Amino acid sequence: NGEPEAVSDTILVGEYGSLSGSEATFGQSTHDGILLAIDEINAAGGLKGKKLEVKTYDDQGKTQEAGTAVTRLITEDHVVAVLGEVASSLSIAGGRVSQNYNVPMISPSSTNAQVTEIGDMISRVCFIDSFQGYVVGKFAYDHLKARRVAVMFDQGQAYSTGLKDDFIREYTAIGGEIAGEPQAYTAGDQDFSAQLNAIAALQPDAVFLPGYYTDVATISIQARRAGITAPLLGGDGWDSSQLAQIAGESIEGSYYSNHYSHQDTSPAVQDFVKKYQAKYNKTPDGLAALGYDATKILFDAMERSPSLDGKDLAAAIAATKNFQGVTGLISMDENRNAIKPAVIVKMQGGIPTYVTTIYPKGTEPAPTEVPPVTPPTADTAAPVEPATAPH
Amino acid sequence: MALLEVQDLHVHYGAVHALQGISFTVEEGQVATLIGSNGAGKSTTLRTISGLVRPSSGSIRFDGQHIGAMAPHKIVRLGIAQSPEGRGVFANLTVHENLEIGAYTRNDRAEVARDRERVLHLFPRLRERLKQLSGTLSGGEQQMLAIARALLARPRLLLLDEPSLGLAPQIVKTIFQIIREINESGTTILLVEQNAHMALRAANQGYVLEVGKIVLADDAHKLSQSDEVRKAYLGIS
Amino acid sequence: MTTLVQTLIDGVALGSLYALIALGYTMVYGILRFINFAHSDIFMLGAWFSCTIAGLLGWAVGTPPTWAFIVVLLAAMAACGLLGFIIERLAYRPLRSAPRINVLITAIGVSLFLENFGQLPKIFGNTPTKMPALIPDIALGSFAGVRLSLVNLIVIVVAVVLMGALEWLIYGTKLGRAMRAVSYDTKTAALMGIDVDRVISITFVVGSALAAAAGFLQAAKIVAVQQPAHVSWVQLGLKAFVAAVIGGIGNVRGAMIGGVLLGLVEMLGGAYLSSELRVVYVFTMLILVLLLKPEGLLGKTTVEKV
Amino acid sequence: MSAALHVDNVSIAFGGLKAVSDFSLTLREGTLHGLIGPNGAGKTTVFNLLTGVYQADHGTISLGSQRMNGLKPNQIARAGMVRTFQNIRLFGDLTVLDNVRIACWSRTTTNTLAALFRTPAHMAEEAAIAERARELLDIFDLLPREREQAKNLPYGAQRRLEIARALAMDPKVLLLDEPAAGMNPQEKIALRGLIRKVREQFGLSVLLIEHDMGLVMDICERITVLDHGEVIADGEPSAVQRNPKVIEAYLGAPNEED
Amino acid sequence: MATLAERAKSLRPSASKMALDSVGPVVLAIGLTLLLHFVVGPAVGHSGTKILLDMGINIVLAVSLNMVNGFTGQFSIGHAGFMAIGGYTAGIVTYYGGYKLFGTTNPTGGFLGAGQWLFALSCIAGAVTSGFFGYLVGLPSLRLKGDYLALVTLGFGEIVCVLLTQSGAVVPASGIDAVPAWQLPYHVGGAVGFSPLPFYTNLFWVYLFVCITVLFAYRLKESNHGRALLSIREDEIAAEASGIAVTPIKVRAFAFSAAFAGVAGGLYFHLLGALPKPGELGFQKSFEIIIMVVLGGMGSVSGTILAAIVLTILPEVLREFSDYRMVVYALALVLMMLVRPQGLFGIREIWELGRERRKKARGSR
Ligand SMILES: Nc1ncnc2c1ncn2[C@@H]1O[C@H](COP(=O)(O)OP(=O)(O)OP(=O)(O)O)[C@@H](O)[C@H]1O
Ligand SMILES: Nc1ncnc2c1ncn2[C@@H]1O[C@H](COP(=O)(O)OP(=O)(O)OP(=O)(O)O)[C@@H](O)[C@H]1O
Ligand SMILES: [Mg+2]
Ligand SMILES: [Mg+2]
Repeated sequence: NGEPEAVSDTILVGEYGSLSGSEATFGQSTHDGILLAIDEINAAGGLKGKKLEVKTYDDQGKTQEAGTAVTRLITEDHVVAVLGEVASSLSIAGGRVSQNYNVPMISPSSTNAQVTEIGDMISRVCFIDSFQGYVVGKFAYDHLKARRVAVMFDQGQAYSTGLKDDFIREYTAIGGEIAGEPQAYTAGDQDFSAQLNAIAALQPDAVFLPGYYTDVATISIQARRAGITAPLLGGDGWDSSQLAQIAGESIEGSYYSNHYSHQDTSPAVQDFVKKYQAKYNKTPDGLAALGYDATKILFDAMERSPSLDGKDLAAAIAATKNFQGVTGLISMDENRNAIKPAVIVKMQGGIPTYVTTIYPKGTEPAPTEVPPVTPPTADTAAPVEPATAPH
Repeated sequence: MALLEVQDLHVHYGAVHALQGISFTVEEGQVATLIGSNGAGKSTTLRTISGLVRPSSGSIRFDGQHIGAMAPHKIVRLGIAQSPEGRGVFANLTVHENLEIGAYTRNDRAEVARDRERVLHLFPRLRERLKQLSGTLSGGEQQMLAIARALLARPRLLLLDEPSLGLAPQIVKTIFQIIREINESGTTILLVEQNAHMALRAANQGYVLEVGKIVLADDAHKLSQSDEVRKAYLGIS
Repeated sequence: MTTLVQTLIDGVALGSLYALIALGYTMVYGILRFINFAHSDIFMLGAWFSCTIAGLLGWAVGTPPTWAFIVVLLAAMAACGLLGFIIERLAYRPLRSAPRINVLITAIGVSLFLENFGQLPKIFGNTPTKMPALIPDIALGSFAGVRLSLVNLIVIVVAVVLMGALEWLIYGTKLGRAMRAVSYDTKTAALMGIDVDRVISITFVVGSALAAAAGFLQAAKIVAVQQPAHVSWVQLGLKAFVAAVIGGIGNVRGAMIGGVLLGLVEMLGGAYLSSELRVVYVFTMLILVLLLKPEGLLGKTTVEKV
Repeated sequence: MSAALHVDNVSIAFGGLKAVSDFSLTLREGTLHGLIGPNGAGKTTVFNLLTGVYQADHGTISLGSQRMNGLKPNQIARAGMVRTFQNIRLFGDLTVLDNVRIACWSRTTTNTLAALFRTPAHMAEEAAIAERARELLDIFDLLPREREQAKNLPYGAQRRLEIARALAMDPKVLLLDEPAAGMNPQEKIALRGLIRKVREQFGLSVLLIEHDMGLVMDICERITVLDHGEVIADGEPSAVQRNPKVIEAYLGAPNEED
Repeated sequence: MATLAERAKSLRPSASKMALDSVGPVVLAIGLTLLLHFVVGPAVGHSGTKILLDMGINIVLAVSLNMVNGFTGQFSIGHAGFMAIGGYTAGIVTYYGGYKLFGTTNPTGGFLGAGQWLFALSCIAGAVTSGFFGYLVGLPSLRLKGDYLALVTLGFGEIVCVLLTQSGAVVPASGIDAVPAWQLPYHVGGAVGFSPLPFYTNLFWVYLFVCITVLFAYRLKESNHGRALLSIREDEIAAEASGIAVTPIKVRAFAFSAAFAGVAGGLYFHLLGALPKPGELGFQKSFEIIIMVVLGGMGSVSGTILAAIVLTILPEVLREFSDYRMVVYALALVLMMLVRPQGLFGIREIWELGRERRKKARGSR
């Protein structure tokens, strides 16, 4: 079994992600964030004098590969914990392996509910889809006063379909109406006219695009060509400096929810952005920030944990409270999902500009108040099923 | 000097040693024939001359020039055309197009048109079928097409691999007649035949090939009189 | 009604693009009888080369001159043509006498290589890029709400022109006849004085150049050019191949008709039935056409004479 | 004598071309029957019609008392009419032995399940097939090469293998399409003997297409002549040979040397 | 000459030959399976075991595809589609069926316990379902030949993928009772994939099915039924003229091949415990399998096994290369094809090769 060995003077952490294949850009961002955090931790003396080291395997964005990579990390490299993946279906595959071997895994950015349902070894530092769906729905209804929203999602991505479902549920619960049938696309359609023509004909108040920025850039351009002038809405998958760079005018005035805004003036964020830019010479996106936070939370748990044994470490991670990360003040709920607010940003002059912060239901701070300590609460989102993981 | 000079030619197909050092010559303006039983290496010899098969050693000289290592299309341009065994007509092209491909290397359009008339005169059957896809021709018709096509290249040396295969007796006679005519109009011919009888009558020079070696070489008429040949290849005991 | 007309226009534009890509598949298949899987990557590279070349020439910012697009188009075609030549030379030619399935696997290898090599950080990287606006993004008049964008018009026109040129090349020239001869039997073609290797090289160069043209047009149209290893390239290539088969593989006009038909089916189905099943329409149409007319709409039945 | 094969008025056209029109023929039990005619006369097409490769536009084909019209090639082969091909069609990559063993398929009785479990009945049958195939190869002088790939055999041997493969199906009627093409005179003489021998040994009726008149006139008891898809003569070899229509269309003026 | 039936009577094999030929390999196979499970598995550790499992599943996939592509010469690009059908069927049986039987969706029982038998049954159910679809896909071969048939299989595979993405979310254990049983097969996870499936796959079952597949393929090939398939690959017209009912046999080959792909699907999905998103089971996965068949040598069972082994290990060895990994893999693939276009050992079985070489050496002397 993956017992940590105390003989060496480094502590090995595993990472698996898509460094090649269609989704390589996400894997790479996360990887950059993780490395930055590791550097910092080691510069500060590591864990009781021991350096942290990360072992990274590519999974090409494939489920089978993810399973193999995590198995190898745990059983051969004997890592104490695993970081990854971005795509929910891969986090599920890797998570099931981790759970099986009792090695804790933190997913930086998989937002699908099923990920942490796997079992007590699995946690995440991002919010989950149902919350994000709620955030965007509430924002559309309350702030934009949009009453009819059209939806267009990537049917091949668990992230996209999940967020679509959660958005529809939350938005209609508030009283909004979905215009027409949700339109689906697959990665194979670079030409989205069929879907966009249909949406244009509906004349919705806004269009929700729960996809990755890689697709959203071109969808927004084609949407404008198809005569859609309503604002576009999206989730954290939009977060990349490239979105504005490519889509330009077309994306102006659109909104998306995110884990953080790199414009946030808080020291935690500014410090991170500065270091990241120094190291990689580019602006960090949300995935980099989450990779960074996941690593920091793991380290924090290691320091608190009585041992690096899987059970102890997982318990320590689950007990994370009010951890000041780049992506906000993070606490784990009893299902090991991070509870934290989301920000809504607006594309203005090519820059995602902070608009508002939306808190989990029931945790909203008093108006005008800067968020105090966010108390963990059970009432986050959809009822979460008890874990049905094997032992 | 001989138009074609083959010296100590060896050819291998993988482990099969198909030609084991054959030497022969074809004089300009003559008809030479290679006869021999199945698998003796006759077709291999022709394929090697045309450049389709690489010799392992030995030399082939055409008009004094070494062609042993040349690409097939260059050899054709030097003036060697072949009507291959098994015909090799382009099944998805029409008879007409097949003939045009035959004249691929030539740019003298008027002359080509005249030559085409000539071969269609030789093979009236083909004229009836000009528009037909050649893959649907009968076996004999395909054979005619293959010969006609080779003629359109207006070669100096024409290689014929079993031109009488599968032809009706009357056509066989015609074919040999045509071979003589072509030869008289100045084309040198190297003829490979199972029908040794006809071949030796049409040829000036004959070579007998057996399992990769030339075992007899002589004036064609003399060969046809020799006992060995009469027994083995003419079926006369 | 407006939506219908709009969808038809978009369908034809999409279909023209499929047709352009389909031509390369059809040509290679016609001659070497294998599906050149690397073709979709040449298409992808056509798009990336276009972006890169336009960037190098300083047209990524500001308003480039009107003729810029011709320069970039031709440059991308030349670059991809050269690449097609090299690939054929190194990866396919050594397998000339091997069974064609091996060539198919090699093509998959080449395809994987191009994608993953292109994706390396030092090459094109793994994020999308932006195609400089060489063709202004304007709508050519909008009639009763129906728009025909300049890009789409250019796509259609370029496709038709290139197709006509290709048709002439294959059926009207000596080279074309040689191509068809090579497609039937390379050995005998060589005996006719045809330089088989050269003909095959030319086929690849022409096919790749056409794919590059398609890549350029696609980039101009979608602006956001996906990273080299993105699945959408392969998916698009596959659909284009399907178009070639529907029209009758090996047939230039068939590729055009197949492409347009496929574009229309995808767009109409996507707009009116369900957008979730776009791929299903494509392949259902393929299966139906094959079952009803196995050789494709314009394909000729080739009987094998026994 | 009864008829092994009875063909009545069959025709087929390709596009406008009438390849075979109103072709009739009776192949008597146990005879060697020649089918000759100029190139493109429609001889191979007749074989294709008989074996179900093409379906006749009209007319009937009966093997013994059984109607063959509308049957698939494999059903016709099973019914007892088998052929060889003008352009040899062997299973090139397979061994000589396998080529013959495959042809025994239609005569076997054990099913796939038996093959997977290797039941005694199946193994006995396999052994029987192998034994039978080897006997056939022996007759055709191919036994020493049983393990070679068929495509590597010399031409003449390939022709013999095709006949051996056909015989493995226990045919009643054997159709040979130019079996002597590409053979030298010596081999042709051997082939003559071989055809006669298998006819006796297997009780066959043979329909033979061949352009070598020496061979045809020597071994055929009866000859049908085809030209432009139509029968122009039918009868004893000597009569056919003298028939002016046949001479005109096919044989040409008598050969000086013969 | 005596008829076959008459001959067969006198050629009944002896009991010892039967034991050696018919029963022997089966005993050997079970022995090997147990050896792997109890000795080799623990010896190579977890990640070694994972690779052995992947290898076994790839062998089943490649050998089964070989029945269509290699033996019969039909070109199928839809193998992953059959794998998906089999896997989803098996998943439905173990997940929902497991709940109905045992009241839990977790693995039940130990080695050869109740859960494992359910799992074996689920693989067989997967085989039956995908075999049925294989039969359907084989039917167009009535009209289509060669590459056209290949395209139909490709289309089939892609359609399966898209339709599976349309399915509903998996019903968690606590909610299964509330959903009518007939609706459950619809809830297989959509784009997320079918998860969490119980982990049942182990060396014993994988290699048991490997042995079954290999014995099946090899015995088929060595019988008159298999030779009939080979003859279709060589020359359809001649095969038909040799009395072989070409179409039904082709359809049957498709069905067999699909059935084993279905088994592989079941094994594969219960190894991951999560089903890959359907998008991963498209033609690219099919090509991975085709590559194994071609590299192994079309029609060579032993060659295919070897190729499956090589191509499972290769990406594992390359895993360290991170972003250069696929570049190296692609180059390796091209090189392998250039160096060994005829497959690792040509189209014959490996042991036939030595015999041939010996003979050639003798012949050329
Ligand atoms: N491609 C090949 N691979 C392996 N062996 C070959 C190949 N082609 C020919 N051979 C062998 O080479 C030898 C000579 O063959 P070739 O075709 O030259 O004979 P041939 O004299 O033309 O006979 P035929 O009268 O049958 O046409 C034969 O033993 C033949 O089996
Ligand atoms: N499938 C087909 N399509 C079109 N024409 C055909 C087809 N099959 C045969 N033909 C034509 O029918 C005629 C008869 O052909 P067939 O092959 O029967 O001749 P044959 O008597 O066997 O001649 P040969 O002695 O040259 O083999 C030929 O003119 C041929 O072109
Ligand atoms: Mg020869
Ligand atoms: Mg014929």
